[in-house]
Amino acid sequence: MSVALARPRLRIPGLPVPLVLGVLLVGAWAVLAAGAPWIAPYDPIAQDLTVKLQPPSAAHWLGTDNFGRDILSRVIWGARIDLQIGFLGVIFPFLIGTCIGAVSGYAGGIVDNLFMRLVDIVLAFPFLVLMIAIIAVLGPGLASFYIAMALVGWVSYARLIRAQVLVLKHADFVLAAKSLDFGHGRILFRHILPNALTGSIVFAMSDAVLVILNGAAISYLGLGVQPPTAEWGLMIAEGQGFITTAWWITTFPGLAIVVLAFGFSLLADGLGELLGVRE
Amino acid sequence: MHRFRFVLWRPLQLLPVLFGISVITFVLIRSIPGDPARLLLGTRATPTALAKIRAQYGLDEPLWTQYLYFLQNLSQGEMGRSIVFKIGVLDLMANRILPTVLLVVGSVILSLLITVPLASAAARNRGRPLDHAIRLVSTAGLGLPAFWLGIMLIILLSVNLGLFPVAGFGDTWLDRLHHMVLPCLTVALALSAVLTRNLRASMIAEMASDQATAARARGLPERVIFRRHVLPNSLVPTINLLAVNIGWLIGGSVVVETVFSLPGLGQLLVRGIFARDYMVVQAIAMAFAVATVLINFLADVLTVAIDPRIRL
Amino acid sequence: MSAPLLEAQDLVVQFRGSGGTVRAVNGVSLTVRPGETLGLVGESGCGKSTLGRAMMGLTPLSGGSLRFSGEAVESRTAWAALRRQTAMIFQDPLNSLNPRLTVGETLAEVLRVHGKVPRAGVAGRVAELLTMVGLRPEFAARRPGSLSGGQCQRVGIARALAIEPKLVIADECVAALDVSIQAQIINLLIELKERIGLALVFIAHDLALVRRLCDRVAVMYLGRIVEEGPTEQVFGRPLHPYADALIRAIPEIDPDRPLPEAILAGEPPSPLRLPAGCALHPRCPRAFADCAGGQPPPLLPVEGREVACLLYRPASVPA
Amino acid sequence: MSDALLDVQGLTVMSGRGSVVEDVGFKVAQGQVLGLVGESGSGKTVTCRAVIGLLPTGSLAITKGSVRLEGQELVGLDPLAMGKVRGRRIGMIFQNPSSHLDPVMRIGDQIGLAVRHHIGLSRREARAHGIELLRQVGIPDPAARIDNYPHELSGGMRQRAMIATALACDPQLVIADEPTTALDVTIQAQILRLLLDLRDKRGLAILLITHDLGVVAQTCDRIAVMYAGRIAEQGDKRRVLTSPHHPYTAALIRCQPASGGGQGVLPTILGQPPLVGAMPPGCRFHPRCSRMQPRCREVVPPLEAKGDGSEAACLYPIEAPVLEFGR
Repeated sequence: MSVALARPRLRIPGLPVPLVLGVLLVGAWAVLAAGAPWIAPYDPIAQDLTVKLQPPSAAHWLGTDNFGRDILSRVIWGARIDLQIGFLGVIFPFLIGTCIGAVSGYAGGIVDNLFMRLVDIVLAFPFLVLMIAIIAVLGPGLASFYIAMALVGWVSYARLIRAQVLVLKHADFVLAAKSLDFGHGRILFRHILPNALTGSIVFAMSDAVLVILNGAAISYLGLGVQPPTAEWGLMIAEGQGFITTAWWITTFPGLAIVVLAFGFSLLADGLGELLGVRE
Repeated sequence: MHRFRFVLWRPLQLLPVLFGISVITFVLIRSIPGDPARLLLGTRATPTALAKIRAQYGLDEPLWTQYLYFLQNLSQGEMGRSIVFKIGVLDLMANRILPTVLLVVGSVILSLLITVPLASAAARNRGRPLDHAIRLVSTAGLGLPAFWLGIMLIILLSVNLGLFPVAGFGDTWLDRLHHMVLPCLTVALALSAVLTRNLRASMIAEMASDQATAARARGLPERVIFRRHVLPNSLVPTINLLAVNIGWLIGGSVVVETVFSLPGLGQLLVRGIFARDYMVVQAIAMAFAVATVLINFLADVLTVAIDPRIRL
Repeated sequence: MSAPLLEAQDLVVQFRGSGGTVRAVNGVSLTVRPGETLGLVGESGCGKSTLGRAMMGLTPLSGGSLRFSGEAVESRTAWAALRRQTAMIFQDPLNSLNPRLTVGETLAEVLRVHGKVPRAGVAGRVAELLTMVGLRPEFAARRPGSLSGGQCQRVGIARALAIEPKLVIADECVAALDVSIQAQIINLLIELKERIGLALVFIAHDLALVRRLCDRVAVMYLGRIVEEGPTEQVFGRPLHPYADALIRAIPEIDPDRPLPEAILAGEPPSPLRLPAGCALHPRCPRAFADCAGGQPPPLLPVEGREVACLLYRPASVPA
Repeated sequence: MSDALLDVQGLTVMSGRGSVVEDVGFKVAQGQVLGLVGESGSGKTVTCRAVIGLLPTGSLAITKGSVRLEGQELVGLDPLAMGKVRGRRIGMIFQNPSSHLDPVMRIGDQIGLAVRHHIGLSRREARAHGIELLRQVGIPDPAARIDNYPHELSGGMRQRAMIATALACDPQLVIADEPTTALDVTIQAQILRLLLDLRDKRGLAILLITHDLGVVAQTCDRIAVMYAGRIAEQGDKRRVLTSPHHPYTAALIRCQPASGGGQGVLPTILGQPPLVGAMPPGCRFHPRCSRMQPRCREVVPPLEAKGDGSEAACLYPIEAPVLEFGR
């Protein structure tokens, strides 16, 4: 039985369920983040020691922390930072990785060899360790995080795109383009890249999950977002001293991460299904 | 067994990678703001004393000469001294390596114990409620922050139920294992999410593969087909994924050790960065990188052992 | 006889693999004249497709030389000149089209890059090309994913025709199609050949098709041409034992013709470890001692064609 | 043909979009080779999967008809009982030996698993049996080859190994789905010769699925031609190939170029085969048929016996057809 080649085909009427759910979840967070000043019931930073360490109640739905700050408001404001981490932490590695991977795979030879050794070296370092080391050099903060992300994160995209380009380079339609004496630029950008990108766009969605987790972990370790800014990872770190008395301080920001990350995972699954990409 | 000949030459191929690791580590550490001489001597040091120390450690020489010194010391097993602990870095690491090794090995074993049955159950019940449940949980699990999961487990199992110690390592072996359960479980749960999704997908692909159809045409029962044909074939990509995730796993240990106050290398690394204990950071980063390279090499050996087609 | 359009001299294409170096094309010389159809046949792995690609510069040559319209093809510009007058048709009709571009975009791109028609005339020319290959002009708006295999192959042919080629290299261009569709495509090629006076290199493993379509045929085995000559002569009385076996193995829709008995023993050897002497000798029913040693036998003229076999050494050739 | 080993009647297989196979019936007797011929999408592969009970669950299902092996009904048989038929009484050979053999299991183990399961041989006996089978399918040095992995064999040897796995439990019927399509012509002849030899030695019945009329002409006793999920014509090989009654059969034979020569334009069939879910009403071939009459659009032609023993499903069959061979 001959099996037809899987081809990207947009089925508009029946969108995959995970995609719809993912869009809804991520969209909901985006709305919360954008409308934080109007939606959040309290100021996320202002301290009010008279209401510190209060369990969830009608006044403070998710309770308060040791400075009396409203957890709900901090979670909503935190969405701004964590969505930004998910977006900026993915876009730079994506762009850098795509360029390097495409050139490396298409050019082949020495260029390819050099880039791939570089990829091997970067991959040899445990991701978080290298991130931490780079942030140590640049000094703690979100900007350092994004730079470190760009310096380390591109390798996955480069590998993915390169692998795709290597396959497509020998696809009949690319050989056809070559046999028609098309230039390298035209072949790479019009014929190879558009077909190579689908896989890494889907990967970018699932990568957003990892980036958000990493951003939170870096902040948790005290190397990312600095107090008193509301950020979920930082909130968890701040609440860790109170786990025996005030579980809500750590629990809710963590749940927020899980829900946002789940949204991106669903988005990746749904998009993959839609575009016929299998990871 | 000439398929395994790569075991001999592959390490040679890894030399450039190891070289690159040393360069990056060296450059990164030297770029960290702060004068090492001043760190050694303290803020009240005289300029002459500083100059003397700089000359002694070769800090006044060009960077590439310094790198050569660094390599020379490295080849003699000399990694410098910890500023904070005032002992040799290697001795310090030797004291701290056990929790980290236990954590990584323990979580890999635990995650396989979770992954294989879950993925098999999902794949064999594809499209049924059980499969949907496992898919949902594993997809949600992708977004579990390990540090938060650790804290939640502490609240649930240690604080509320008192089953496990909250933090620390312990002195006897039994006590240590008891202390390791929650950290390992934390990492294993996060890792299982990725592995289960991957293994389920490759099992489903293998169950629909031509060779499984052929096995069915030979009248073999589904359970035999699953055990003998589907499982071995679908394990190969999962082992590769596990190897790719080793770097993530070791990185994750940094966070998890901090959560559980485990006196391991990861915790030492984080403290080293905050205390600007550069020699320690340098040594641990290199050790982690070398370990990642070695584990990936082992995974290659394992893949070749399972799949006779693969040649390296 | 007209001047040759394409001349290949001692072409060699090598691939370096993990197990060693494979000479996929091992010293092949051939000539294509204007308007002529040359069939290139052989079993999988014989190097016929590699040869086709090498003649377009899609696979780097490791040796030998190529002349196109009398000019040596060495420089970048000479390759460009060859490619602007030579088109290729591929085996997998769906894969040979960029899935992201519509049929119209695919054809228009060729027309624009080659500057074949003024910008305003592109749409008209696209419609004309589609009509030429038997597709309605509305197909310009469709993407390859929504076309059948036969339709994709027609688009592939239209793309080849867009450059107004002198030579078309068709690599197994009907192998992936069903019989009834295959016949449609072959007929289209026959028609175009007559109408435009194209020269065609037709690479195929289906010998019956080659006999139908080609003026001359070259039979390849393990990177070398073993017999080459006018189609009717080669098919009517193949001289090389391999060509003979290949032709006799064609399954014929003749219920009275029984399955041929063992034609060639065993299977082709690994191209990594070619036997010394004639590469066919371990399988050849007519092999004798001399076949197993020395250089592979050269192509020599025999009975109006060229054969590479020691059975037809000049001394033993009957007058 | 009441003594048929395999008797398929009125077999209909539905997918979500429509019928893939409709009202298909044929018989195969012991020692006989039936060629099931058709182009891609004609339903020949689905038919043989339905016979051996290997339709992909969920997407395709038998909705009507019967499949009898020695009188035993196979349609609706529970999985356990069907498992005793598959591999034991019906063996199957697939098109692509590379993907249909387990790449990470030795050849001997793949044969061994089946015989140990079905016949209950010990590991040692199964190995000896495997070596003997490999010898019978013409693999040189079988005692060494049995420990090889599939990728260590050449394409032809791999297909021989696949035939050995199909024959492992000495089945009465072998279904061969395009067994030579992935092979070169000189190897194809070897494999077809092997199948015929096995038929003679073991009295096997063979259901040979192929798109290649040349293969059918050289190997089969009877032919069934399928078009768009239905049988267009069936009968004795010689009759069907030399005097086809159905216009599709005739056209199919004509558009295949003969190696015997002939220059110029080939006869073709206009258009393309219909897709599942978009089948034309009446005779499914009528939009492409040169002999189409208005009634063909409305009436589904039944498969009817012609005088010469062939059966054809055509309202206006070719009555005195003669095709020339040996051109």
